[in-house]
Amino acid sequence: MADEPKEQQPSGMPAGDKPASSAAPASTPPAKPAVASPPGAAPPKPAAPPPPKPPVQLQTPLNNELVGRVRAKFGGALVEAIEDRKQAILAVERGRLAEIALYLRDEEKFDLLSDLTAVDWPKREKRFDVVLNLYSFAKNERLRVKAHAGDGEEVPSVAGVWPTANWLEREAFDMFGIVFAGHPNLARILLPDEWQGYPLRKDYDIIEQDTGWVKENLGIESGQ
Amino acid sequence: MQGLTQATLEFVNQYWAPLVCGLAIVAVLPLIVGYVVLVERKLMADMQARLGPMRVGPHGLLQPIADAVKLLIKEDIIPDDADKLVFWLAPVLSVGAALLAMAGLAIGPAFQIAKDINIGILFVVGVSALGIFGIVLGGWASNSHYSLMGALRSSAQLVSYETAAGMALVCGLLFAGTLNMTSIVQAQHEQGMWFGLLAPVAFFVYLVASIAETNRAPFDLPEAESELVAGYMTEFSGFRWSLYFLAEYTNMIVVASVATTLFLGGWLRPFPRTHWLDFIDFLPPLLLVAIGVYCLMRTPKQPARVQQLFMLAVAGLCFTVAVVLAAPVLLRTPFVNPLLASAAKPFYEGIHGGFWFIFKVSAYLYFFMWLRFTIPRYRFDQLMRLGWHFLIPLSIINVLLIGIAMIAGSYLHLEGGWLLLATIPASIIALIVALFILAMEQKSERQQAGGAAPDPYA
Amino acid sequence: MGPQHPSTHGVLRVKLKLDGERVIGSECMIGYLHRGVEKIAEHRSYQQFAPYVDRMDYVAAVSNGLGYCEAIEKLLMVEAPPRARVIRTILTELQRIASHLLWLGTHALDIGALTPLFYCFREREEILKIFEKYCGARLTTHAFRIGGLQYEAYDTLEKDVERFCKAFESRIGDYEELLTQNRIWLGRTKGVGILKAADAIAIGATGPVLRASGVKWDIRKAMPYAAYDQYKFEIPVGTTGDTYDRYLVRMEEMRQSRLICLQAIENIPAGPIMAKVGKVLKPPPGEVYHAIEAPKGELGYYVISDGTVQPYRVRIRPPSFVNLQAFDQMARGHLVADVVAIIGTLDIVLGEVDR
Amino acid sequence: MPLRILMLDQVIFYFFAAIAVVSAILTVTRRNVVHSAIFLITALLATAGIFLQLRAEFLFIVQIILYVGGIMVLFVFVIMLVNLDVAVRQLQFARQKWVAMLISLALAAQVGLMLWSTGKMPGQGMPVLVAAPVDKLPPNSEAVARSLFESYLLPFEIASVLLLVAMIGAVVMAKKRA
Repeated sequence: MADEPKEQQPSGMPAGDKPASSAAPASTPPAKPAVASPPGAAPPKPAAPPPPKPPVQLQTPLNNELVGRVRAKFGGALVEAIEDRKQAILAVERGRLAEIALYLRDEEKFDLLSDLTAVDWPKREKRFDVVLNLYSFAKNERLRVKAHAGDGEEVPSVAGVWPTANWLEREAFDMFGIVFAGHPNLARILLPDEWQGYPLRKDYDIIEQDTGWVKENLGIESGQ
Repeated sequence: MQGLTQATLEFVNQYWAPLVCGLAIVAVLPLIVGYVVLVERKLMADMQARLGPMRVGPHGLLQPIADAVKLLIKEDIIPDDADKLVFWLAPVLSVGAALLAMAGLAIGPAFQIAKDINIGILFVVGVSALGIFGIVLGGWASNSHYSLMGALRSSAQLVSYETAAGMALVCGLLFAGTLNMTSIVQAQHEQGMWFGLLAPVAFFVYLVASIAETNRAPFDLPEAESELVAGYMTEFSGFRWSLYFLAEYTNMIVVASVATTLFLGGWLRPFPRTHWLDFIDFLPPLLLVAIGVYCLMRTPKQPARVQQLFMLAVAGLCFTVAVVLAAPVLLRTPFVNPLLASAAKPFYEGIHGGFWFIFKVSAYLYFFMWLRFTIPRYRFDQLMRLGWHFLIPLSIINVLLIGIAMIAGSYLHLEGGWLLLATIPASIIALIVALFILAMEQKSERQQAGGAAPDPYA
Repeated sequence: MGPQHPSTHGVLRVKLKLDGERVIGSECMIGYLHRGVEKIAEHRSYQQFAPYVDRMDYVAAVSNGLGYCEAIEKLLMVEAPPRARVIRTILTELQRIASHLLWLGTHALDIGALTPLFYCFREREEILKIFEKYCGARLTTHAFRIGGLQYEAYDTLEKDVERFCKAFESRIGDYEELLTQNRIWLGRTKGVGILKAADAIAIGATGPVLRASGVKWDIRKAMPYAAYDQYKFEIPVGTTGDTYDRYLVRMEEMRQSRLICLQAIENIPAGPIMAKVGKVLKPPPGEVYHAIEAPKGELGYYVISDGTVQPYRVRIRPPSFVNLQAFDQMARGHLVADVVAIIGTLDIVLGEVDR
Repeated sequence: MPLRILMLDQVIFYFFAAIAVVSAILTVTRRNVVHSAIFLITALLATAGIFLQLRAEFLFIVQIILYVGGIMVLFVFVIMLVNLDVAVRQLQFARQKWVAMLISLALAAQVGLMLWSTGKMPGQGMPVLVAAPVDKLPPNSEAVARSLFESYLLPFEIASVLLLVAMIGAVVMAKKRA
């Protein structure tokens, strides 16, 4: 690959976290995921050569009956509901994730957890997003549930609700170091158990390696 | 002086002739086995839409020699804390047993090493049972847990299928009345009917049991089991491994020839006594002539010069054998004076008998190979269950039924072909019983379908 | 069973707890083939990352590529032109047949049938020839581009695909003849590795593994992408969810894919093969999750863009990784010989499991 | 019977007898269990050879099938399955040395008596068996069969019933244990 890994801060991303959020639920957590940046604030970057796209409304607040039911049931726990590119996203409070997950599976029939992963936003105070992609066979619908967790904060494990989360959470722990409370055997799944550091974190440089482990196990100076 | 020559003459035919024949067998057999392996690889390739070994010699005809040389040269690794004595002894034991069993076979009326020993078939079966030691000790000597497990499994399989094979043989011997190989074929000649037709169920049971006994086709579990890798043969390499390989194929030939002698009428022509079918005698020479012509046609296509020569040599060989086969038949035709004809009689039987015997054995081996390429492998416990729950009871019941049929036959003094009247109902009853056992097996399988298969060692 | 085991389709180490012959517990040790694809994604531009995607499930590279390109197109709110979508469907279905053929060959080999492997490879060879003529590569094809296709369909594409589909019908007959009614094959696969529907959904199994347990769900029907909504095809469903049902489901799927290809090559619409997408892609900030029906199951791409040239985060949902989780409950109570059959029937590819 | 043929028979007989005796001794003295099993097999094969040499092929093949093919296979199975390292280490024979000495003395005395008494009988001492000519003897499998099923049918049946009972007993015990 010719290009060298560019480390510079992506220009277009609005720096820092914007407190304002369009929908004003009762208790807005101080930080707002930069991803759901308020539509007005950052003018959508028109891709250079294509015809000037109208600043299309990407993140629109979502208010269908599902969101209504969830808000009625959990109130404060539902931090925010937006729709990005016609896909529903619910941001929920970390503490009550397991409870909401159970509710979504039983009442709302989201019986398949397609994917559970994490995203690292070092700039934000609550650094990690734990993202669950759900699918319901009955309604043939997808839903994405997000929970914000700071570094070192525990996220309740949903392995009880969907057994498939067992390995997915282990991988999130392996890559990001997010501890899932209540997970049957939270251990590294892809990397060797004694590996130091969590590779997918933004501050874990692509060149960097756990040189200690490499030296000791593989007996070579360094991976490069 | 006269006493001395007479003594040596007697001494010769009593001890030396078998020794020389024995040596011939031991020398020729690896070559035969080599070419059987080549035929197998070619067949397998042909069935799998590919060509098989083509590189060594025209159409890979020299491949076996190349294999043999490779095996001889290959480094002979002995696992460090293996038991030297037993490690050396095991392959020798299994090859010895297999070759010893070869001695008892009657290839043609004339050619038999151990001149009609009175206990013919029993000798062959008994001696080939010694092969088990080769396997068990081999597994133990290589001192690795996996090969020991493989050895135990394959010997358990051998022991359990031997009983089934034994009972099937008993059923065949009921018709023959004697154990001596040559007289069995004589009996089939007199009755004009192959015993395989008289007792089809016994033939089927023996067929299945013989496949299991030589660890082949659907029963080649020991070396196929993925975690046992090559079963008891894992640690052996180079020449030692080829000894086991030689033993396996010799066993195959032994088993095939026992089956041909007992069930397919040894060296008899398909319809020995019906004279209007005599033109069958011309079949062998014609077949060989056809092969010779085919080789001739192929020679120009061979790329290398030496391959063309080789093909010519093969064609020449086929033609000479064809002439040799045709000679006695021509001599026996009416317009040759009887004196010459009578001289050719034993000569004719020897050659033709030999041809038919080899033809039937190779047909039997072809069936072995054919099975190996098409059907998948049994799991070990299914294999044992098939052996104990299905084959052994079936063969015992079959012996019972054939016995009754024999008595009924002699009571109604049915002879030869007519005996079929008695044996066919017996075989049908046996088949009904077989289906019944299978149904019961299915039922019991369904009951514990939930639970896992029963542990074979339980 | 160590990582170099002959029948674990790549570097998978399974620690089996045995009681005599019976498996009472198992633990899969994976990660031997971990290349950190997701980390690399964050340091490559969108187009540069496309070839990496083929290296994940190297048996079905074309469908990986399709999933990734469509996810980015969704991110860009751009739609590939109809001609590109139809050609993409044809190539993806061919890749599904090729992937199932490889599965059938190795699965039958593990259980002992030697011949099907060579028949399957003969067919697979023809498909790979078509790929080679189209985009120069046989295995890791990188056949698609974000926004459409790089190469115009070569002129004899329709004829080649038609010839293949015509011949393929009798070929599937050959495999069925060899295996479906074969008593030993039944003995080795019936009732082995049973996964009931509820367990399958709970463990997140998707694709043929889920359908064999009786759940009639296929993303091509539920959320049609590329040009699947234009074609009629059935979704085969099993009943008991054992190895034999998975075998039947995959065989039927091969037939359905063949029908799709036949319908597709009848009318490949004319028109451009590339949407209006610039050289430098800077998708507006936001995120998208797009899943397609890969031969192994639901292959999902969760892409977050922060408006720059490089994706902020690309998360790939590998079907084999999730299906492998079901191995432990399927292997329990079976013999060691069945473990080989169960690994085969899950049809896992380690490149995808480890990423 | 010219001397040379007779002499060859003798040579073969002594050859087999020597193997039998040597391997019998080795069976007892070997430290390694499997080695002693192998030597036991060679001893049995040697005796089978002697049967054959006496033109008793049926006994020869029965010896091979029964003893070597059947019983010895079970011996080797047991040796393989049961892990014997523990058994080898314990030395149990220390105490019975004297009892063994006594019994072997009695045995030697008996053999000596037999040898000595033959000296008294007419004919020159050790009765030398003449190798029977090959064709005169009736094929002995018929002879064995006739005697087994005609003159001694009853004991044969009793023996088979006994075997049956033993087999069923073994199966029942195995079933209970599994």
